[in-house]
Amino acid sequence: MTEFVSPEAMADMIPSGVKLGLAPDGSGSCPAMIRFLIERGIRDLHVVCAPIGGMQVDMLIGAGAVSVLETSAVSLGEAGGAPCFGRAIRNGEIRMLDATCPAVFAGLSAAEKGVPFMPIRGIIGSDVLKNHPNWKVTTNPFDESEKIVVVSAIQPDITLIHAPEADRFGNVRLGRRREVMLLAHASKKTFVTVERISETSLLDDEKLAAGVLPAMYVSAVAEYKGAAWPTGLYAEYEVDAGEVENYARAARTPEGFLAYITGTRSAA
Amino acid sequence: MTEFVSPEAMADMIPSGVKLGLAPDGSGSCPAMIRFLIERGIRDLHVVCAPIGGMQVDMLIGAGAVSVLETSAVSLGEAGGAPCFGRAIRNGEIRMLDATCPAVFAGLSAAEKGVPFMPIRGIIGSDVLKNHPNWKVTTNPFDESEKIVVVSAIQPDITLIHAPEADRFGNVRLGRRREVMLLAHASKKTFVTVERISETSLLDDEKLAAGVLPAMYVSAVAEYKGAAWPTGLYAEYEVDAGEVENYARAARTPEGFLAYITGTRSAA
Amino acid sequence: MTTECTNRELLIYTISRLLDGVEHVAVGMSSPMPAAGAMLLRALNKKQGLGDVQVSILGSVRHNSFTSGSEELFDCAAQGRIGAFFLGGGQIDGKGNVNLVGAGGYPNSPVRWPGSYGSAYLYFLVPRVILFREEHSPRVLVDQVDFISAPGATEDGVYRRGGPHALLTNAAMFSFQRDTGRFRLESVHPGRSAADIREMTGFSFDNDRCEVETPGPDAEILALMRGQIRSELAETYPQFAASLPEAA
Amino acid sequence: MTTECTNRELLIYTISRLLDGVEHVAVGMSSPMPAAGAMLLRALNKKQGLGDVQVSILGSVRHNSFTSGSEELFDCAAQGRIGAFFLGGGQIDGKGNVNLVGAGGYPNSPVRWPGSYGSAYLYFLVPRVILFREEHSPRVLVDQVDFISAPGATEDGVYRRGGPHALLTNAAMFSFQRDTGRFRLESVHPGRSAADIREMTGFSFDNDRCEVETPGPDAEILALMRGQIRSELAETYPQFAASLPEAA
Repeated sequence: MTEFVSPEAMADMIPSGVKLGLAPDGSGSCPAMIRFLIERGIRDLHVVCAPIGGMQVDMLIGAGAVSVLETSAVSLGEAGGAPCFGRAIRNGEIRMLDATCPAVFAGLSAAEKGVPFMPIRGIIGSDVLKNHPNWKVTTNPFDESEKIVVVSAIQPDITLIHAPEADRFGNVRLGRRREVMLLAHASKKTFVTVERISETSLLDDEKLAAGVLPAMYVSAVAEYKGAAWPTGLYAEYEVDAGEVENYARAARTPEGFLAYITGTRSAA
Repeated sequence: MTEFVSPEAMADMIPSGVKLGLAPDGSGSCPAMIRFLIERGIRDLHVVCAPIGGMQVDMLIGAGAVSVLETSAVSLGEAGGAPCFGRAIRNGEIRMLDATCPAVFAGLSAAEKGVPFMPIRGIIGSDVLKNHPNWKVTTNPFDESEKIVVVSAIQPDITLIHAPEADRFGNVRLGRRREVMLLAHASKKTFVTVERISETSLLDDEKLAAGVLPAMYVSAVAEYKGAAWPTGLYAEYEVDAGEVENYARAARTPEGFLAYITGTRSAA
Repeated sequence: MTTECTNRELLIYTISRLLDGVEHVAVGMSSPMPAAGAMLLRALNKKQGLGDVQVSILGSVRHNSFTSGSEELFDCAAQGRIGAFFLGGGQIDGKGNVNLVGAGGYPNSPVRWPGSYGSAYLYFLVPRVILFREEHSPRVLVDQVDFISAPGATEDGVYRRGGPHALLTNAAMFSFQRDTGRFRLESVHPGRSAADIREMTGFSFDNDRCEVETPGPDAEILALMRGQIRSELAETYPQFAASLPEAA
Repeated sequence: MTTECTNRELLIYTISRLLDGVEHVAVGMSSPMPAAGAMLLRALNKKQGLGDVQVSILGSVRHNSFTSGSEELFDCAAQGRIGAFFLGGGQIDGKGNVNLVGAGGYPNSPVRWPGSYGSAYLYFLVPRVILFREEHSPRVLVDQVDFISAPGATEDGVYRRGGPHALLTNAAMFSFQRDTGRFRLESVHPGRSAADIREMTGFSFDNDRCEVETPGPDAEILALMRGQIRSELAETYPQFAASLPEAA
């Protein structure tokens, strides 16, 4: 069921126009694959960040690949604001669906559980609510005096993540990054690049199993060591802060961004 | 924050009248603690099974300790029907809240997420729905033509479970039995008996962490080897099928139940 | 050509036929025959170079890849990742309603069964639900169940993509016709007649003079069942596997 | 007796005072001062034999016991297991509204910040939210935010058990009065006057002639900060810890 492919072949499997789920920088982000998508001229993506975006999202925006962005924040962390994101917002180049982290999770949970919506507390009175087309205020069916927000399900067509390890059967170890598990459960297809491939089943080890995404959710796996560089991979390697700063500096102008994206060494 | 106590002291911390969350037989059940509760004459429990009950629930019912039972099923598995449960139903001795497994999980998820209700597909047209006081049919706020069930939150006062291992800090390893994690997240307090206590933190091992219930949910831990006997403990020891059959036979009559519960060896 | 087989083997083979084309079969706890049927489908598909079949056996560690607790089965079904599931029932009626709760009144049922489990949900969300109950009698196959754990049909305006696909007993096999909400007798097991089935069934059904005999496995398939499937089963259901005929 | 301390130390000490009585403090990513304040509270409680304080630092592996992904913080807050949290803000207004999105229009904000993160939610569910922003200027502390990421007050009929508790800047400390929905100046940091604060603040507030000076730590607490807290911080924020004064 799970295909084993090269990173390049995986990039070819992600067409323009899809709703693309991405993990936060450092918790399953895969900038190396984002480069491949950009090289292939991918366009018109609806990007869903679970629940925030960083360098990989900024790169996609800078390349003009994003038409809709659904996220609770985009930031380069210590390296400051995301330059292509800020520019695209100012110039009205992307349609922004500003969210709040737990509402993104609620929308993904709705897709995970196959229901059309989820209720969530808070949010009422914010401009986030006023501007979000997929959220509504309703009443608690068990207490008509309580107003409560409902968010509609978020189901990415494809989720693209990087993880420490997969096995030959297509099971993928995510560890305690359960938000990535949620994202995969919620998505129609999940593509995973990994640092390494285990020949024995990750499910055979009871200690590991709770952090393993089963193969039935995993459409394809590609071995791609270091593909989370420079954003880092939880419990494997740290962010390369200097490189993210290089990016932040370069991307201040469209020309600088272009030079960075075509010039810098990739993870390969 | 987590207290370390003896099993007997833990039993003393569970008063009559509470809403008590229990795991299924073999996935976190703790019949040895149930014996202590019965010895102490506990009464008037509202038992929530997550999502089904077995021998430990049947024992509580047989002892007259249960006033309300919220579950999707009660069964002794291979050993057949639960005799005290069947008798109590016939005699109208317990108030039964018949549920369906995913609706119990939806109610616990609502408590976990701090919302008053959760929507769930299916169920409409069943007598389970007609007879359940805490479920309602409402409309999908995003599509008024769709009817959908909402279930109200289920928040146990105390959850009592058995697990393979805790550490000195109160973290508890549950492994892939995530329904037990959900139950603990949803409950006000969780009491855990364990096979063994680790002197090093279970959270230090990234491979284990995804299956660990953090100490902040764990009010008390008691070391109690074999406390899941005879129902078994997932990935540790199997059900003692012969003993469950002994129980099933004995519990066919109230007298037999009484003889069993006062006579048989306990796990200790 | 049909070779002689036991009634259990006929049922297992029939289950595999009812699962034809399904990619992921979920099997409940203590359900060795459905598990065997699913394993047979998997083996046959492999032999014929068809797509992989995933079999998830609840309660098994080895044949169960779920890692998110027992709620994952239900989420997975809602996501459309499960093609077929099995339901039994203390009572099953002619409209496809299933009763797993009790007979003779509610809530203080004189006859009480364990409860509805996930039926009220999975019956709506799993495309192909196979009703499997070996006992074929008017006591089980009733005109109207005493309690509806899961309804066979649903009013408009309620999301439903799944439901009853077939009813298999130790005497016959019925299909369920969603348009009319009725069962249709598709075949009668060897040694029974349509008249027997009418007498043994507490509800009326279509094609009640059916003369088709339920086909059994050919020699090659029977050899597969008595060899590979029997060994695979033994891992999860050792007693049941031991009760099946062994390859010569 | 107050000993001489740096402005940062004053802020850290003030944060610890604002957290008094809280059992579980959650601290966002890249928030070394709130983390330091929470660690100080934990150390002081321990010294005084008071209850344990749990400090969860998001983004830290060591000081973060969550095991269910980043949604667990939000669930945990909803369950009432988190007593205090910190919010910054590109703009904060006199009604306690917080803007983390952008200034000068929406959606095409000329000045765009990262986004609302969890603020629109946590502000309702965490009892004590401390607004912490070092810059104290009319640019940040505005009369009316351009975009409400999270509102300071809420209409009836909406569940809310949390909200703004205090606003701390590098010049002053305000409490938030939920009944009137306004800030009240509680103390002015050494070297500033109430008149300064009025001028530096873009919104009107109560007690605007306040003469209380923000108290600093005594010698014992300062020693604790410069020793134990500094080392604890160094694990997660090595650069920040290095910038703090060291024990003599």
